[in-house]
Amino acid sequence: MSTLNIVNKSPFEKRSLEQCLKRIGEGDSVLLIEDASVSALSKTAYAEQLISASKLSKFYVLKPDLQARGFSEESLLDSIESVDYDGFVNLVVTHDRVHSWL
Amino acid sequence: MSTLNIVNKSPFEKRSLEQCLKRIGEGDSVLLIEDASVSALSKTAYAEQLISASKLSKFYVLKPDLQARGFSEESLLDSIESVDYDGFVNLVVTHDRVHSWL
Amino acid sequence: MEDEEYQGGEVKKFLYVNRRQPHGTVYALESLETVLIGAAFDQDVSMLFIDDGVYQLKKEQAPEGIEFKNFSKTYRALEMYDVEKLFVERESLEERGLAVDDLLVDVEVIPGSDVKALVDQHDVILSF
Amino acid sequence: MEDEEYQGGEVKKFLYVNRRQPHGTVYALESLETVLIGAAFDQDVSMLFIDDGVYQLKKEQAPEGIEFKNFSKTYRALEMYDVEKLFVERESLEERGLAVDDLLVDVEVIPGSDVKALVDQHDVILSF
Amino acid sequence: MKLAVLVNEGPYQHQASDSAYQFVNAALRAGHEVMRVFFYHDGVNNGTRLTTPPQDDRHIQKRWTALASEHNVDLVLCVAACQRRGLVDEDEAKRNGKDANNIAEGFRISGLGQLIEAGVEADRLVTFGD
Amino acid sequence: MKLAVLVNEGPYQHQASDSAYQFVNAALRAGHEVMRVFFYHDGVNNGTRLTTPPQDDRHIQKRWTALASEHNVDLVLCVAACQRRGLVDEDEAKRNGKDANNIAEGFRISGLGQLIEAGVEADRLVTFGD
Repeated sequence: MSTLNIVNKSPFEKRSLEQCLKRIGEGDSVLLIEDASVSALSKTAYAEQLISASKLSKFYVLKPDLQARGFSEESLLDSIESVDYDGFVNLVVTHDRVHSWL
Repeated sequence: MSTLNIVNKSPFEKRSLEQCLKRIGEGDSVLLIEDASVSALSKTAYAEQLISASKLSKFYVLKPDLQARGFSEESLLDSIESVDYDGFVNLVVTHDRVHSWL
Repeated sequence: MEDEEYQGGEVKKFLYVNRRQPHGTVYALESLETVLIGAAFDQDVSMLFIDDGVYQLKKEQAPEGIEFKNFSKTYRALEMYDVEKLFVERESLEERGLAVDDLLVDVEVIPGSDVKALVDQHDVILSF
Repeated sequence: MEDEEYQGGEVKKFLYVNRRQPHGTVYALESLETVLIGAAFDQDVSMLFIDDGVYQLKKEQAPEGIEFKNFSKTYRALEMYDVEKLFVERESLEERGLAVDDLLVDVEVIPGSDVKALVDQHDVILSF
Repeated sequence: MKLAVLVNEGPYQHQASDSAYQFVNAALRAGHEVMRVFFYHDGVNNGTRLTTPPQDDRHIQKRWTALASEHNVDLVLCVAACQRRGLVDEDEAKRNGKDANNIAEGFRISGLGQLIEAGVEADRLVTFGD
Repeated sequence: MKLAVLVNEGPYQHQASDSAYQFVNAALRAGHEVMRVFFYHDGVNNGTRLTTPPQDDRHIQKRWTALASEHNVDLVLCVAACQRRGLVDEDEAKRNGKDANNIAEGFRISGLGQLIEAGVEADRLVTFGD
């Protein structure tokens, strides 16, 4: 029974990412979209938190949102996989439910 | 030259209160309205932060917003003054400018 | 449109996740509306209150001063619509200095570590 | 409505405070629009980028994949409209792992401790 | 697979409506069925035909309308949210004594039951908002 | 004192429009002049006459309209924001080829210059938003 969690806000602006991370566990996935895409970057103050969380759960970032903000896949944390919208759809289909942390 | 800073979001939801507190100083005031009104309460996890910030700046909370959320003035931190909308207007008039942290 | 009824017969487990304060945004009010419709459609309905969502259940809400409707009494009426599974996260209460005595209705308080299991038991998650 | 001009003669110091990412919300784009109108009205215009606002100035924005307009080149054009005072907070860059080389335009980097003084020098604060 | 989508924000102010549109497009491309897009809260503002966005920008309403006609996607605006925000079709105009309507082609106004139904009948429900 | 107010959010979804209204009311009560309320971004959605909120709830648009007529407050909707969101008066309908308009009494559509002017002429500008 796995859940795809979607987070769309910057960790610098809102606490929704940390609130999500507190409540998920093994087998869960997190997809970072829109303003949350910057949390996937390797050089921000939140990188450590993401690295430690990605030991338990799988993290994805939506590439078009990352590119819109001027970042390429080279700037990503190693533990995070980038997907396009087709990959987004695939994640929805391969998890049992979707939980958006708005 | 004093500034009235207005914060309207819960510190549990958004970082706008802490982002405001980092950039203000002596002579500045902060008015807590809408969802930010709960930051004026004495028993939350953010009380310490407010107590320490109120040594430098003056804090106000909008009473009707507090009451709407089920709290009375007895639940407030000692260092915070509660005002109604007339008091809100008075704060705007007695400061040199207004800065809303949206 | 008023007296909708769902004829499909299928029943799913809906979890309504409430994470915002009442009044500051419309979501708390809308969550209640959707919960009542979900119950009228004979779906299995649970409500989870975490983060600022726990403020929705605070006693003594008095929004007259901002000219808002006091919809908080609706939480007391949920039982009549067979909405009886209300879960509140303990840590969310504690961070806010709230106790069960501060709440309008009887709820089941669960530790944060049980939230994942609760989510996993449901088919559809609606976020408010 | 296109060719407005302000006849009042009075000049005030406007500070545009930009605290959000581009694209996720419309505010960054709207801030630019207002800045250009403010400049056309011969007002004294400064822009401050703090918190996520520093992302607005990131080089190499490519919003084609989400079908958004790439308005980031407008920051380069600000100079032509005599909007030359762009301030960026050092701590906001650092937290995000960004350096001045990552930015589209020349800016003045100021420490967070100088933000209050900057705000105090202005008559009107517009938040985006 | 059968998918349903919930949109909680209006056009242009937040990215939510754009993200939902791109997602629905990709889902259709992959051969999935998108049985319904339910517009709730400020999301109902996607359904007005009275917008005139700048010519060099995307036309969010027209994109949704095209999707509805090309792929038979059911675009539903929540009636209660419409009443609070001024989204009106002919029936609603008559019912509430309004002298104009503003709904765009391809959208219809209906009750929250349509959201519950989408939750029951779709295999997955994906929510986009602020 | 001369005050101006900026409203960045639409009615009902966020408290912003309510807070702005209560503030303006209190300012007028105290004898101040409120020279203008400028509605920007989703704030323009306050100015549609097509809303029908529940009878036991506040009618946000009618409250603004009453304020305009009783206290001569200038309610201005940003034209570019209106075009993106579908707020239309007779002139805009003609200009953009729209078959209906939805603006409420007491509101007028104008440019961003009106916001700058408010900033210059008012002694204080107060912003309400999300």
